[in-house]
Amino acid sequence: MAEFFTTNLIEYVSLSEAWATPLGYILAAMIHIALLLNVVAVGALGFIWLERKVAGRIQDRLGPTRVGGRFGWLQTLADGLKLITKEDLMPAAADPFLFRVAPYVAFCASFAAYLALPFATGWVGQHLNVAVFFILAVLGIEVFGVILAGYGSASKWSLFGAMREAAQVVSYEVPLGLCVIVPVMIAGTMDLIAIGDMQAGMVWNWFIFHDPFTFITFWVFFTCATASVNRAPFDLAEAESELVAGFHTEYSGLRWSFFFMAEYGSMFLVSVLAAILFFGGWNGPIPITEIIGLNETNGALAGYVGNLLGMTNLIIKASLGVTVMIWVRWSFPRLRIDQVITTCLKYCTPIAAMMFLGAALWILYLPGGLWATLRLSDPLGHTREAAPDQQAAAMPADGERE
Amino acid sequence: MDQINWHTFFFLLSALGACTFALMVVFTSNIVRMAFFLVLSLTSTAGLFFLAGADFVGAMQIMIYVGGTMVLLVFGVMLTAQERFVSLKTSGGTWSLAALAGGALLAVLLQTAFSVDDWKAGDTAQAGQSQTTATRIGLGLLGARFDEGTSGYLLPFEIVSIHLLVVLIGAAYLARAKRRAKPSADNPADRSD
Amino acid sequence: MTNLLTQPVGVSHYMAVGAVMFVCGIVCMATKRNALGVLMGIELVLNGANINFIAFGSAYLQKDSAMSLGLDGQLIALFVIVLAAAEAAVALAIALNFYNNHHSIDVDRADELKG
Amino acid sequence: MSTDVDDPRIVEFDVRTDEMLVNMGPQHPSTHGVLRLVLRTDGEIVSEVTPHIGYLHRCAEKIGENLTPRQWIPYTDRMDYLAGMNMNLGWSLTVEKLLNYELPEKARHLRVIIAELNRIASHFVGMGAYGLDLGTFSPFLYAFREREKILDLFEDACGARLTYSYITPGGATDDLPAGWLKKCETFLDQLLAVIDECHTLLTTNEIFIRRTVNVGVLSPEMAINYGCTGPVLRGSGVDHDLRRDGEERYTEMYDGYAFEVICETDGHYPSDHDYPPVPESAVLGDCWHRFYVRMLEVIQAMDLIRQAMDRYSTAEGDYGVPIKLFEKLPKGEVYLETECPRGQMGFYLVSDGTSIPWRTRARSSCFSNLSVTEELCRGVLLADVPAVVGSLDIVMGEIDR
Repeated sequence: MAEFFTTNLIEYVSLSEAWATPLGYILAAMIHIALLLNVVAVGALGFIWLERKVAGRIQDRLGPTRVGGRFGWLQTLADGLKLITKEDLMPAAADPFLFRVAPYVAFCASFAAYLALPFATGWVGQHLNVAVFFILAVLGIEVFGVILAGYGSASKWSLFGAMREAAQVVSYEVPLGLCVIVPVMIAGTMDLIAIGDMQAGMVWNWFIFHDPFTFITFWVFFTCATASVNRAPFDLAEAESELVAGFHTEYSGLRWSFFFMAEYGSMFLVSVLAAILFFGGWNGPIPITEIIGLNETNGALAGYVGNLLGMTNLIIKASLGVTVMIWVRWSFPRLRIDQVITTCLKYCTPIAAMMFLGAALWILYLPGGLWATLRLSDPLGHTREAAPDQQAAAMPADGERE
Repeated sequence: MDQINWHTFFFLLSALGACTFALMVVFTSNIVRMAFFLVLSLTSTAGLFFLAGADFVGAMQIMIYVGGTMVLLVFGVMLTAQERFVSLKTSGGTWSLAALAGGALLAVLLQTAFSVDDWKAGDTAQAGQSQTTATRIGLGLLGARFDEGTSGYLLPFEIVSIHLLVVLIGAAYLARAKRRAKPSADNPADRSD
Repeated sequence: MTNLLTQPVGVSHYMAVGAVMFVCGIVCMATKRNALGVLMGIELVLNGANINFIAFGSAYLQKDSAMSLGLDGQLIALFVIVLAAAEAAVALAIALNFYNNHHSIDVDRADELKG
Repeated sequence: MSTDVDDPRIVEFDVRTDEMLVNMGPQHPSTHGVLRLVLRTDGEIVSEVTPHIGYLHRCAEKIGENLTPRQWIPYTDRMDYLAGMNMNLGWSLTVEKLLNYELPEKARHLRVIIAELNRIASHFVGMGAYGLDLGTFSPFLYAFREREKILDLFEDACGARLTYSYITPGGATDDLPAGWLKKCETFLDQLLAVIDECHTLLTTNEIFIRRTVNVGVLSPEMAINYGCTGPVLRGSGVDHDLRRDGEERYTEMYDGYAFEVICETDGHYPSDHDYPPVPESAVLGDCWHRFYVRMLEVIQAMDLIRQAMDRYSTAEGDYGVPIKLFEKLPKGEVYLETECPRGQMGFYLVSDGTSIPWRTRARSSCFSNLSVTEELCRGVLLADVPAVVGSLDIVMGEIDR
């Protein structure tokens, strides 16, 4: 999509005047940004609505029912409008600069990670070779917004929340990174598009079914991802029954809603990441688009439709992940800080390390994955293409000086 | 009018960010704000790395520096805060001396930077194409440099690994839990300054 | 500025940025009395150095790309980042220990070589 | 320049951090009303907790000295507002003791039904709110759904949903309406399934167990020394229940009823029902046991209600006629304690022979229960403070009166 907009738009705008080329670029960039921002903002709106609806059903209630028709579709929007109109309060003792800037830091970090997140083959804000790594890294910055909010608020509860967040997120980055390495290792690349494309074909091509180790890795990944985006039962940073509201105790109105958007943004982000890394990304369980020929080889439009279907597929998978997070949140009590750290250091990290080792050995000795090992042939005769990295590695002699 | 070189444009943006926030680190006395500006400066630097084609190092910079080291630093700031929003004042003499030395150093460095013609402009047209660096770096760290034909960095890599382990133990030892079994009044080490 | 915007950048420009960060770091180290402020200065200095490594390692910042450091630049930058992290951890541990014993993180008070 | 902790040589520390005084409450999500706890914390570790009370003081006792006993009944409702019926009952029995009033048998059983039903409602709130304290929201709404059903029953009986003033000295204000017992039966029939659900969500939930087991352990000695009563006392393994061990005038209400006091004796709880197992890591007197005792008491109360309904429907006499509004009280003083959902609620009455008491006092169970907070919360983590306070299940209305 990136190329589509950039090339067409720039050509169109700069048709007449040379000076208009920058304008074309800026317009194209703006459209990209708007698209991504929509994914984050509309996604957050949708998931907040979903959360309320699911929570309602879990608790024998209906959830929102009035705003925007029968199912309360527009409830979040109405809430957003309400939040905008609210007074923007700041404690007198707060550090004005840090207090004001913190929500934007949190939101920007969550948003920036979407830059490298592909939604279908080629549909990505910025194609990065180290996309997985970049996303994890940028997600780590979100913690900074929380810490600054906690420190800048001049409230003891906020400070508690910030310290908890710092300790928790920094700890959970380790097992999270280890878990991510497992599919990266199987794919041989950190390029998310390549990882997604490698899982094309039938459902057993998904990395989660690659071998027993990846299967376990996924659950560890999901646990750690839940912890690193601060969702219950790991939502210690806000822990409303202990810390009033944790790091955002002193926030109100729009600034508070930025934290909220950041939370839901990163929730969706890690779910998409899980879907791409373990659940085949934009490839369905059965490669229907492939069978009926909706791909680039049959023309741009077919490729476009195929990609659209793939994106829908990915979003459905990711939404399922988010729904599980919501489900967990409304079912379980919250862990204590020592238990959270124990879970990370005593369970998640060793398990992830073992899975990493196991998967590495598996790839070394049984490179075709579980199903190839069990001699289950692929009915579609789909063969995996080696990732660019592997090709590069396989041909050292061709390597050129960069 | 010439075409805007977008690589240059983004370079200037990142460079401006990196330099401005670095200056703000120097001129802020509030330690948490300093940390915040340092984060912005380091993130802009990561942008520069991306622009120079070192995407892996750029991501590494964000992950380790910003996500790890800086969080650690802010942690330290919070643990050692004597009163809220710590600021230790520096005397004017120190400032002027530092400015003098810094200015001189900057002049020398800038003069050096622009002294070689070959360095003044590159061929950034190819910068847009993404290149895979992670594999090469990984293999380089393991001692296989297929693109250079030279040996890699296996020994430094191992040394750094050991070094990190030592640091881990050392840091844990330095900030360890101190258990003192029985009070000994004559132990000067126990006395607080 | 038009000139600057339309020309490709080179190693020199990266070096200039690196120089500014390096000098900022030095000044920071010299003027801050807070131990953690000094630590931040060190981070800036290391980053300034890193920019140079990356710039010289980049394939397209010099006229003759054969002159670039190639991958070595990135590898060394990587080592610098890792060592900076390690250094920060140790320095922080020392600062905390110092704070424990002296109830201050003013480096001017750290004039005795015992805990 | 340096500020020392008391004796740094014997202090164990990672990093000597400054202590922080934190105000938890009076407006805090998990202090159950307007309790204010001043926490002295070192990082996440709480070194000292000082409860401050009195934010809900409404001079109830003093008002009681200006009203006749029947006029004061609505004020007792507002003490433990989650168990208003039990408060009514305690005061009524006290006044009846002074008057030496003989209660008709039917009224006796009616009171058991109502009091135990309110015990269930109160324990459900305690259970739900405890889940809330530990960060899970759903059990709270399940609990309130069931409580609503009980409140519907109460509304049928007396017209009010929170402040009932139903049980009065002399009996009750009215008899149970026709068909009420049937409704109550229906309610009880579906309750067991809900309790099982709550056991799944809380009692046997792994996270819940980890959050509550071995937290805030209250030894039997300490419980007795601090005057703890009710589930808090029984959670520590002290076999004491006023419904069995109380004064004659109170225990005769339960004469002939089959029930076992819910308390761990000889390492196990009564086995009259299929209760979830006690986790091995649980220590007698910890938060988990207090919660468990409450959950078991709900089932016990269900049994009692069933028995009482049988007796009520066959009993002789009427529901008891309330005493006159300005009934002259005989000279003298009485004190009577009853087993309320939260413990022993005692009422004290001194009469100078007029119809208005000369002195009225209430002995609050939550006040004694709350007093152990300081002891239990020493050295726990911050997250354990709500867990401990929640497990004591306090109601500020009763403490501050």
